[in-house]
Amino acid sequence: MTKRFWIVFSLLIAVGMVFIGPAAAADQIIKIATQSPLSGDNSAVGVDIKRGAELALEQMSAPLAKMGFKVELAPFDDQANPDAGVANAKRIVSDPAILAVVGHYNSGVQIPSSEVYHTSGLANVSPANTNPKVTTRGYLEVNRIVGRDDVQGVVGADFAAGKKVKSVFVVHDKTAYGQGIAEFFKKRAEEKAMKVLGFEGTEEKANFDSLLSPILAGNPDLVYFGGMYGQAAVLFKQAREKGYMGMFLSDDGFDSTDAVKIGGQTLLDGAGTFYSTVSGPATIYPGTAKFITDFKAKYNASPQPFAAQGYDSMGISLKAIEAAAKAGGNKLPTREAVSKAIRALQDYAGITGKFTFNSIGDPTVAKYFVIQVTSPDPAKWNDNPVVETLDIAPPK
Amino acid sequence: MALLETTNVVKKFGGLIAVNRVSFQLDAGRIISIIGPNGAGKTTFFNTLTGIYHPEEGRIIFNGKSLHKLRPDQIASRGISRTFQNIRLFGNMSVIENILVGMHVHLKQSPIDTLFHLPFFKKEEKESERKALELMTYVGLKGVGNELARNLPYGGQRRLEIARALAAAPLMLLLDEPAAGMNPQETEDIIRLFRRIRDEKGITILLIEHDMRVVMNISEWICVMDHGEKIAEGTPQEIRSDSRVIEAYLGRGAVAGQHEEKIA
Amino acid sequence: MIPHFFKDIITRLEQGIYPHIIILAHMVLGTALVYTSPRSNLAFLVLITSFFTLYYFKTDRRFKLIVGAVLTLFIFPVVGVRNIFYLEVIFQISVFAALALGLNIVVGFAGLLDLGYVAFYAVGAYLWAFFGSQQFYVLPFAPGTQPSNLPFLLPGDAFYLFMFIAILIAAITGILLGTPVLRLRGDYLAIVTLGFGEVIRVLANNLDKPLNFTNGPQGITPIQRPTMPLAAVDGFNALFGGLVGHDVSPADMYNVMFYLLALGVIIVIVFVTRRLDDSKIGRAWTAIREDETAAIAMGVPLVRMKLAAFAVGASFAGVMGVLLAGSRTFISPESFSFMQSIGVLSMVILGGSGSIPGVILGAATVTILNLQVLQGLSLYLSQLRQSDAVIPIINFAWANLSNQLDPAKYQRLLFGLILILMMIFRPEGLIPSQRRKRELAHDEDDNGK
Amino acid sequence: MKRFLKSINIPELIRPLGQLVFFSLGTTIVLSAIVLVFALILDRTVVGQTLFERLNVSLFTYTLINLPQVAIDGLTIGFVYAAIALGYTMVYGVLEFINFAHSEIFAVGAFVGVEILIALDRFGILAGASLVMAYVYLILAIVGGMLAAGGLAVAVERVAYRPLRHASRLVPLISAIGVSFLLQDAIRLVESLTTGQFNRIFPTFGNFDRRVILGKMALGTTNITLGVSIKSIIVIVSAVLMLVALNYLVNATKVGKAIRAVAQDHPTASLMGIDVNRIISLTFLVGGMLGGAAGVLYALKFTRIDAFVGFFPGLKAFTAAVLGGIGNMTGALLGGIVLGMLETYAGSYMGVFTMGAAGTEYKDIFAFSILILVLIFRPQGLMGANVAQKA
Repeated sequence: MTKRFWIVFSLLIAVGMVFIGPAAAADQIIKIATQSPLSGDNSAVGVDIKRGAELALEQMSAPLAKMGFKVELAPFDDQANPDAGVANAKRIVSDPAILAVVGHYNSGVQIPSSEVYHTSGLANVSPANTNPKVTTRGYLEVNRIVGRDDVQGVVGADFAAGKKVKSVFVVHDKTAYGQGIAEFFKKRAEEKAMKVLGFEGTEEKANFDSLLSPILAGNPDLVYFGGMYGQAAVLFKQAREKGYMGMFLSDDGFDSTDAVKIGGQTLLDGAGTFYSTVSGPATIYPGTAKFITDFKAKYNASPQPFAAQGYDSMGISLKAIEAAAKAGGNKLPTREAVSKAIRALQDYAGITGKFTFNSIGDPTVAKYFVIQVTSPDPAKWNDNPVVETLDIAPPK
Repeated sequence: MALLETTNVVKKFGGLIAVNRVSFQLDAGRIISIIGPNGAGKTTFFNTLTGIYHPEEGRIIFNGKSLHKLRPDQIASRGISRTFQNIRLFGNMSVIENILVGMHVHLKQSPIDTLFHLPFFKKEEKESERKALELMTYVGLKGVGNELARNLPYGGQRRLEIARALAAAPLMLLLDEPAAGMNPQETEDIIRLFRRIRDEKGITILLIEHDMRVVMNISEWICVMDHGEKIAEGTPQEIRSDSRVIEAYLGRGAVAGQHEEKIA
Repeated sequence: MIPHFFKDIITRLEQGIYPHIIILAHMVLGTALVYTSPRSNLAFLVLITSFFTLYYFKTDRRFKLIVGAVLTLFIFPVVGVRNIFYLEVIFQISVFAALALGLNIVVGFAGLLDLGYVAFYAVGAYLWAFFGSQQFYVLPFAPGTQPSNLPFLLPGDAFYLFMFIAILIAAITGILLGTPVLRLRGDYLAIVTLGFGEVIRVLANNLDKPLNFTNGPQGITPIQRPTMPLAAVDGFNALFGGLVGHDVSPADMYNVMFYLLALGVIIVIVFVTRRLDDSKIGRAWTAIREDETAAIAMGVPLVRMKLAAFAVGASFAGVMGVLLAGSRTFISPESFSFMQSIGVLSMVILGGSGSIPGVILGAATVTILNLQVLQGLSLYLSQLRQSDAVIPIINFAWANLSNQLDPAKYQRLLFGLILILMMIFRPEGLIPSQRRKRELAHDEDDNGK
Repeated sequence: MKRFLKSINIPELIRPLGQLVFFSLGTTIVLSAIVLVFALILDRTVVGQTLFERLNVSLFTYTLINLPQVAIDGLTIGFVYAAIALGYTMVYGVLEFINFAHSEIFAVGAFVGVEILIALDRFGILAGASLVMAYVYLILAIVGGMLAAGGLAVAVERVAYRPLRHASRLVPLISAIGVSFLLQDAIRLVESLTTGQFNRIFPTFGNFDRRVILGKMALGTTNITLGVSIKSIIVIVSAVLMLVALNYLVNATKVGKAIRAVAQDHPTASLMGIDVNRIISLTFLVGGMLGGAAGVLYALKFTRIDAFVGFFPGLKAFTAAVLGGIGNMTGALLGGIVLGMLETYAGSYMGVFTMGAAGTEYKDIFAFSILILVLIFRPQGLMGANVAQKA
């Protein structure tokens, strides 16, 4: 029975193959891959990174089309999981038509995946990865258009110092991202002579009671959370409910409308809630008015954070491919040429800023923002005011 | 000297006393039966002898050594083998493998021998296979070595269980209702087998049995239990006429003769 | 009658020289298809299913060995370097096959449901991750704050040594974890091992303070690979360069090397498993699985035998952990979640617990489903979403399909379905285990057959 | 009326209440004493000094002043565990089978309850609801969650467990693990297709978030308030009601008698004219309903739920059931309270006592260690299981 099943199965596949025949290899196709979490916890942001890239591809591939190339998007779902990211990466590099990857939301996924891009010489422009290690490995292929955790943590601590914060309790979510940022925050806070009353990591998503008791006992001026909104907002809400009235500060993982859906009014009480981010609301950037209209027209929704960065990352990739193709006499450029072309771009005018990359792929100047939560209405999340904007060069 | 000697063995389950101060002696080379109505504690007593349960009180001395706190496998390696009331073969293993498992305690092959199939391993496997086939012939199972145990007919399974128990080369064999569910012809055969085991291999046999024909036919000594206690002991003739036994076993007003055929 | 007609053909095909021809034809067809359309999942499926024809058709042993060797040692590497993704699929199949074979000893042979098996995989992975990286010098630093340019603790070639050390360490971990819990009843044991698995993962996540052993959630990177002799790359290029079509870089060659290492480990595992199965130890395990009470009454030392199963199973996972750390050069606690354990379990259950070919088939099927079928579907759906296609009749535009409907993300559904359906309809698995038939020569003679 | 009252067995109603008070008090006292002893010992050491430098208060005072709040928090989460644990214990008591999928049944209850409230919220009903109506809606959500979870539990039993009832012990367990995984993704699939979202958030309405202040205490330079939020009170009260009702059902009604009979011995029960399959379905229904209610309460207390929300609480509740003695209802209660308390005490004080080397992140390990220790040293649990292993 089983044996016959296998025979029939194999035969069927073989016959099917003969009918389908080898797929015609279309030359002159250029694909640009995106990798971001399209499903799961972080999918709201991940999907909009893809959408931003998609929109850019539609709007800016005309020059390449003129040269006779068909440009396509190849979206991949890294599931916010390193294993999935690496498996996708191998798939991506195995497709010679793919010349660049826009991608990754989670640094924990980007770092192992980009090892694969690196070994295959495939260019990667990251719209959102803030972990220092993304670029400090010094790979030619890996670039990002946002700031770094080691700066963002510092921005947070400096902001707190400016608010005359004397004592702080630091919590993180035990992920590469959250813990990384929290460590830098803590280091800077200590330098700024703040009293760090505690430094705790937790995977807990619901019951923060036991974490809160030392916080309440220490009654710090500020509670800092390094990690994502899903935990941060629940923690902040529970802290308020238990009578903590100090200030909350978090990072760009907090930047989601769900944060205020969870926290509601409690985020506005007491000394308020702030978060630092490398990606301001789309409205804050000079060139984004058109982007927002186009985005709303196409997807019938407001862009989530990092959508504009997705747009710019794609724009940079397209521009570099175009440059490389021109340099090679309108022929399909090699991956290496594309990687080099990205580094060679000077003052690329994106919607979120002008980008020039330094020798390790960091933008020469990155913007950092501190935003205050001012409305309990999720619909008004993007109207939260920016209370501080900083242009900082990456650390040496 | 007695091969097995228990002194005041007590086994409780919560408030229930399943075996109550049972003292009992068994000389080597005899065939002895334990009888008693359902729930009298016979199987529990067996289980305390084989280490499945540890008695709360009392001593069990086997072959001159205490079995106190020993695990079942340690007791098995001391020379007590058993069969089960409901046949417990390794159903998905072949007949011969069932018997080979019975030899486990006597096999000396080390993992190194096993991994590299060193000469010792090959010799031992060959030897134990030969012994297993001998045992199969001995209990009357021939030519079914590669059958799965669960595919054997009922009688064959009973025989295989006995062969498996014999494979450990025990000093004493505990048989828990070995004739249950057999027809008269099979019962006859199996009684003959027990006698042979005792006579030819010199193995002491202790059995629990409900079938009075078997008990009276084979036993040289009978021990009667009721409500966890030993109420009588003696030769088959003595037991047959013991009034306490008749009362416990057959209930008041019963006439022994009517029930002799099959008492359950 | 048509069925009769088919039956005739099939019987004929199973005899004489036909099996050889079918096997070779399948293999050549698969290779040709993959070669001409190197990006087709289906073509790859044809190639990889040639293993099943190889397994199912009766031919002599030598023929099978040679064809198997040609497939694994020649065709797969060549096809793999032409399309690195295939190599990844084959590598993952090998890794999971090895893990499944290890778990198979515990679940399939000894009948102990271990839901935390991935813990031993983690032990192996972190073992090499610690000694084969800069982590030793990072001990006093909080994660992410260490200075750059730290030296590596051990040279990359210590990797091979650690494959053996991992066997030992993982086995010891297995014994340490097993000793207190193996007395427990089966269902309790399952839950406790689940707990152990989580404990190991949480420890990996938290042992970044007071001393930074694991670098916590950031994971350890870079981890060293053993040095690749240049001769290997040159040799490969000289031999297969023409077939591959382009020169192979050392990076690609690493993939081939890790695949071959995994293959080697699998061969050792199969060898060890089969030898153990046909011995006192294997019989004791099966006896325990069949009936614990009877086994112990027959003198099988229950706890010691269960510990042995645990240790052997664990050691296989340990080796694969080292291999994973070496090939990925990055290790973080996320890779060792409960879901991984269940994934490996579902491979064992699907293939047939206790059956070596079954378990390998299970690993291959689940991995292919995961990596190719589910992801292929996801890609296909996302293409549909980008297109203007509309489902006729109900007039549903694919573009409106929720982004969340992404088959690649529904591995749990897959594992869950496999476990439930197999338990209800075919608990013995696709290829049920079979006890070895002994050649009982003189038994048959006695019987006069 | 009088006859109705007479038919209620008052002692059976009250007995669990007494046990509750006894267990809660006992656990609090024992754990508090242990923590205080630790604090006294460590106060003289570097641990006490470090704390003094940071907060200007001695370790002992710190511990003492935090204690009441910790006890209240521990009790709250303890009752949540107890309510989930009852589902495990009921099924185990009757079938000797660990219903691994109970955690997902709990999650389904939570999702259905929250979806009902979100739907009400979308129509603007919640925002303007009076206090009384807010409670009515909450009860509606709980009932909805109970019905969905109960129905699901029965369906799961029918499809995935009943065909395997006579197989070996591990077979239905593996099937149950499969169901658990399947349901996690099924919830996700349904949620993502219908709402496009992965998290669901319990809408803010009523006065559930308010906190009743019980007292204020000075701790060094700051003031610590002792209080309990209204939703915690709701959780505790509902859990207690569920326990009392279940206890009554099992110990003082005819159906309960049938359940107990089936638990004792299936064949005999069926000989006595009890429809065993129906009783088993009923057991799953009741267990599932309890799980569903616990799910909605969990969402109320902790606001945010996702498809994997059941896993950890489920595992903890199972631990609680084992800790108390699985199969034993009072045991589940005790186990839940003890586990919740232990976990909260450990989480709250371990960080301080170890100077941050091992803080709340080891909370889960703590729970698992308890599970492992109990299973090894006292597999029958604290109260002793009422089911002996069938040899």
